[in-house]
Amino acid sequence: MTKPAKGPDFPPTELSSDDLKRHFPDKEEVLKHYREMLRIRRFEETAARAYTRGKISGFLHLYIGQEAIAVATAEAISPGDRVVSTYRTHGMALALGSPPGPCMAELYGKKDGLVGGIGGSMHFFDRDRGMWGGYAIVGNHIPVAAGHAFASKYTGDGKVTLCFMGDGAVGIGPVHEGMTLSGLWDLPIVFIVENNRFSMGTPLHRTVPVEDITARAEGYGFASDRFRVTSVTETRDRLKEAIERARARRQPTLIEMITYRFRGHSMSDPAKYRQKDEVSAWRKQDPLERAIDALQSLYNMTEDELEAIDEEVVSEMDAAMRFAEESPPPDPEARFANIIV
Amino acid sequence: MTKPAKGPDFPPTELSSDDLKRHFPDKEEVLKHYREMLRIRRFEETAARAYTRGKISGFLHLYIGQEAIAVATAEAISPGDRVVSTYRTHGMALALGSPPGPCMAELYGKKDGLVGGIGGSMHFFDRDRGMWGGYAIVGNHIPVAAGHAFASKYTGDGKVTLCFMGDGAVGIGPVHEGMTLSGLWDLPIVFIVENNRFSMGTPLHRTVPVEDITARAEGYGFASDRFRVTSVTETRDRLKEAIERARARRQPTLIEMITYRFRGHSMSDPAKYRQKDEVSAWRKQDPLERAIDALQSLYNMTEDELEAIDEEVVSEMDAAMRFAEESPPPDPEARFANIIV
Amino acid sequence: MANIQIREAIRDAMREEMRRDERVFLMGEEVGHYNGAYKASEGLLEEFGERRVVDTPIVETGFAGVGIGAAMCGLRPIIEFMTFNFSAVAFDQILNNASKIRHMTNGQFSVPIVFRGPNAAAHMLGSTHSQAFEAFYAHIPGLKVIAVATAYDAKGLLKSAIRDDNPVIFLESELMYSKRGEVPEEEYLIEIGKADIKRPGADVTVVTWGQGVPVALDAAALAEKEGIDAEVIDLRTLRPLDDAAVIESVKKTNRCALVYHGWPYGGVGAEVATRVQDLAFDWLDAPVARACYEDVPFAYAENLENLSLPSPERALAAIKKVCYRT
Amino acid sequence: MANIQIREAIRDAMREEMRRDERVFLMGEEVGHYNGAYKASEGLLEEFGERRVVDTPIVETGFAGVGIGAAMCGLRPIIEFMTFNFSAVAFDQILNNASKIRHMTNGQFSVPIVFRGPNAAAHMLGSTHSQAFEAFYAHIPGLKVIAVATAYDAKGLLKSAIRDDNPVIFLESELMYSKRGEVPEEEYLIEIGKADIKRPGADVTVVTWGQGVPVALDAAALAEKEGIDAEVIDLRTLRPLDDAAVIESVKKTNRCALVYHGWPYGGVGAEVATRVQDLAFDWLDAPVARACYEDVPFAYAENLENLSLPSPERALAAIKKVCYRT
Ligand SMILES: Cc1ncc(C[n+]2csc(CCOP(=O)(O)OP(=O)(O)O)c2C)c(N)n1
Ligand SMILES: Cc1ncc(C[n+]2csc(CCOP(=O)(O)OP(=O)(O)O)c2C)c(N)n1
Ligand SMILES: [Mg+2]
Ligand SMILES: [Mg+2]
Repeated sequence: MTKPAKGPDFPPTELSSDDLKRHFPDKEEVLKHYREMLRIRRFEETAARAYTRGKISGFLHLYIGQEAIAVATAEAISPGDRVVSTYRTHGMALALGSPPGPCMAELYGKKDGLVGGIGGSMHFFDRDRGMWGGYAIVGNHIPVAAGHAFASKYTGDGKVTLCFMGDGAVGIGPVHEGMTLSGLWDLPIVFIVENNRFSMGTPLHRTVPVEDITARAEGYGFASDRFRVTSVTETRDRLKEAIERARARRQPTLIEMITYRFRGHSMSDPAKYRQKDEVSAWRKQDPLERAIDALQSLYNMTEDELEAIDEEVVSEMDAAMRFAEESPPPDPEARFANIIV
Repeated sequence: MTKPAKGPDFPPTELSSDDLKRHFPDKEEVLKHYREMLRIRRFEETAARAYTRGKISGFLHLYIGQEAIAVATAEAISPGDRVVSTYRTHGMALALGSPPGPCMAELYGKKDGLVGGIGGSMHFFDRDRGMWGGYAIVGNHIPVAAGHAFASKYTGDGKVTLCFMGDGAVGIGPVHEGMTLSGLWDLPIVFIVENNRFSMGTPLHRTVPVEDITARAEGYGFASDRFRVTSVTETRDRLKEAIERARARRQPTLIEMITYRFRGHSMSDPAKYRQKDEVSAWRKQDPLERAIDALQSLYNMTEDELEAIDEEVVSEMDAAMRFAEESPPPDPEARFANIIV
Repeated sequence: MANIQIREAIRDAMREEMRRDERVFLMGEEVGHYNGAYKASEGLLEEFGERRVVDTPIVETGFAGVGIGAAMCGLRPIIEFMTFNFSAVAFDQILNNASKIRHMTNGQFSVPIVFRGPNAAAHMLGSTHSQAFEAFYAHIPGLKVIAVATAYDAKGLLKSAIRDDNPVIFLESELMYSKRGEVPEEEYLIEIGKADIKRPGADVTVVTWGQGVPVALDAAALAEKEGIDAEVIDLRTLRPLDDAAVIESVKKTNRCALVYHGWPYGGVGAEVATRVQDLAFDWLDAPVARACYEDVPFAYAENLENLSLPSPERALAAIKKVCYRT
Repeated sequence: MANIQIREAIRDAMREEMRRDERVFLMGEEVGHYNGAYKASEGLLEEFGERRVVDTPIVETGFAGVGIGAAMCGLRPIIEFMTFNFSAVAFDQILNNASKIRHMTNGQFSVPIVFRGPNAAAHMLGSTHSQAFEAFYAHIPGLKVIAVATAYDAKGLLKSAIRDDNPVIFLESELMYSKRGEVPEEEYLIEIGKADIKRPGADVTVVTWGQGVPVALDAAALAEKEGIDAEVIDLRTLRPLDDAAVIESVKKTNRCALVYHGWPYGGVGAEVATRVQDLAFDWLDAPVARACYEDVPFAYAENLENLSLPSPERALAAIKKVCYRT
């Protein structure tokens, strides 16, 4: 019933030293990106351990491997811009500045959680920092995001909405409708497909008729862009271009970012559907590891120096976990606080 | 909020005599097509009169102006192929061979109606003649039609499904999902957009971001075709190509047929949103009128000869009306006959 | 007092609120240039322009979602479904976004939005175009659900709905758009959540709403001829349900019949019956009876449609049944 | 007898029917290569291949519609929703196509299809992933709706559902997939539309279904300690509703409590209560009471979720209430 695998259009490749220089042109910047990506990764690993120990329940979808996208987004947007995403959003929240303590406490279902323990992992929201969700029905946030962009056009607030989705979402109807309206009404919005090659256990070639997801941009009157995520710097710059296009000319862009998740779909998925060598090939493409390469080979940083940063980050996440452990459960009345009964 | 009208890509034009020859190359064929188109038109006019006289109720969507498409479809398909369409389907049913009597009786809500008076105008079905609906929720028949094509692939029955929709349907989610699956699974299906430039009172430029609807074919891995409907002959031949592609190679095609409806959206719509000169410009493009031109100018048929055919057709439709008038209402038990209670 | 049609009452409510509050806008199919499929938005495009009266393509999930997203930004959208039948393709937006966002964001966002349009069977529109949606929406916590049957109620409740900070499902009626009624010249609001006694009576409580109201009133008139004095309560708001008003009446009449447009299984009718048997158990002299749709999809044919609809006669039968009169 | 998990019972039912009838196929997200998100289709791809065990992209409207279209051609699709929460995006296909096509085509077509998957709250999945859908589907004429709570019922009813010529909504439970039960080695079918007494008793009738069943049985055990002998009736089929079985029991016990997973307003619970007060009016010694979800969307936090769920303790309270015991 399905087409044979064509194999990825963007196979993971080793970076040449020229590539490395282009992707990591400035030490301070790389260092900052490295640290931010590492914060997300260590947060996720901490959460994974807490999940294994039964401290976190429900679904837990980790962002490990895709961190560069969130970090790039945080740098690319302007204050007041809105980021809307899926259930795989801890990384985005952290990058946008949500403190790890409340993020972890949310996973624990505690009162001091980012959304009071009500939302859980799949529904991170942090309005003031630009984190506008946190949606768990595949694709149903696309019209909502278009609505944010509509509001910007309506009020003239000059803001741009960035709407993220997985490669698995592009076939579903609400995505098509949200994109249709965005194109028709010239909304200030950027759509980003985080193409990590899988939706749960299903590889791309069994979910899309044409592997180039941007092939559909033309039908919506969108600009488009498509690249493999290698560094925060490049990702940010390409995002910025699209954001600028949305802000200045109200032309939406569809960006397909080829990336990879190194863990299973969620904590309950052993990811047996992937070969070890596939995963290790993509590890070579891991933007975090590549940032380390750059810091070592281009900027002569030592293992010890990097280790010191890592320790700082780890202790930040340990503190986040303690914060979560110590936070009380939500008050019983919380279940009626934001709903008419 | 909306884009300025670009105006139709396919403005109605006068046919050159070369065009006329190309479109109407064979007298017998033109005569047959003329008659079939006329049957539909006279049926619709008869129904419109009955509606005005209160004999028909509910919604009544006429096909006047688009008849060539139905007639071409009936000629292009093979026995067992399936035609799935919208609520504007009397024309398709008649072209496929449903007798006018039961069709009219259906509009009257009578027992001898095509679907026993249960379906009404919007839900014509005539399974054995290849008329597989008759759907009135915009776009929700596209996945169903893909399901028919799926069944053909599953059983290897060698049949092709033709799925029609209006220009107003192309933005809705189910269309996208049905097309996605058709492209992904290589289903033997042809999608035809009958682009009559309006969805109810809304012109095309306010419903689609890009006026070329086939621009989206690439994203689904479809072949595509796009043309203004001028004659049954050309329409049939281009349809046949797509049907062949579906049958032999299981590649779906998206065809956009530029056409025009001369009446309002339904009987309750006075169509005030159109200028008289727009309508009269399109009248020049009316395939039925053009067939008359051809019969007269290329094949020297006289007014009287044509008139005689018309009279035959009119009396066929009068008989259909009498059949409908005389048919009894459905038995009261009919409301429980095909439903578990 | 002005004597206006329900469609005018709805139009006036929208117009007044749009004049009053720049954040209010109307969006839907044919609401602008066409002035509404049922002309409920006549003249609004002319007054407010394309920015605030927005014609959409046929993408109910799309524009319902756009409304929700805009509401989260502080706007106050009115989303028109050409009929509620077409809300089925937007069901997930209502169930999983509109109703839940305030709760699941712990109050970071609210969704002040109104979804409105005609509901329930009109005349010979067949099975897919004749459905009553309150059973689906009233089930969902986080929504308010309103159904109106008079110009007065339509205007006062729609204005309240537009000002409400919660998502509101506002059910109108194609069959009743032209019905006229008295409406004050000056501004007024009707509180959401309050039922209204449309006909006082002593012998039996008839609970109804939306398109059921004229049926119930006609049935009450028939009942009167048979010496039964029916009290007709129009719920007006279906969620939250004004059970206090119903119970008070039942405690007086000791009998209750439901008359409404909608399928029998579950829904608002069953909820009212369940609350009545619970909260007025010791007062009830007969089981609560229902007169509603037959448990089938509608057929197109007029005779079949009529048989499946709750007619005044079928409503009268329910009234007589609970009065043990045959 | 074999002692198997509910997920195995479901898998076995599908396997046996697929072996028996070439027209039966399974379609849904992750049903094939992944063996099912909850492993209910383990091994089926291996046995039947990609033609009959079809992995889909995330397009519920698309594949629900494909199933309907294929069923119209004579095939007998089993459509798995990964959970019923995701059926909301396919709602229109179920409401307007699956349930109506046989009726609106005057019987030219039938739609023998099963939509199955887990329903209702599991554990800490938050507001969008914890919903019970029977209130929506049982309202719709043209559908059959089944909810199962044991391996025996799951297998026997799923096989009947697959052979039924009507569209069937088949509700399973993520929380109960691993629950074991005895199942005959030889083939058997269970008739659709028949409730089952899961625990006979004399003092009160407890009506339940799906995930409510273990709650009701636990509550009955608690009630027993307090000297109340509860009869637990598992509806199993929600539409058509076996009200005869319920009424027979209520006429014996004179009391009725409902224990189920689902929001309170309307739905199956209210329908059962309405029929009981109607058909057993003179036998009822107390109003029918409900123990179900609180009328809010679920919060993620464990303590809040527990408070909103129908626990055996809350079910016991409802039982005691109808027994006038406090
Ligand atoms: C409408 C709907 N169907 C199914 C699901 C279950 N589901 C959750 S995530 C997921 C896979 C999504 O894959 P993708 O979009 O590629 O995102 P990724 O997980 O790779 O980030 C599925 C099937 C859902 N949440 N919503
Ligand atoms: C989901 C849905 N929304 C709205 C409608 C109401 N409606 C019926 S036909 C129509 C216009 C369709 O236009 P188009 O697709 O171009 O077909 P045409 O009428 O021109 O043949 C609309 C809005 C509907 N039937 N279904
Ligand atoms: Mg993915
Ligand atoms: Mg059109």
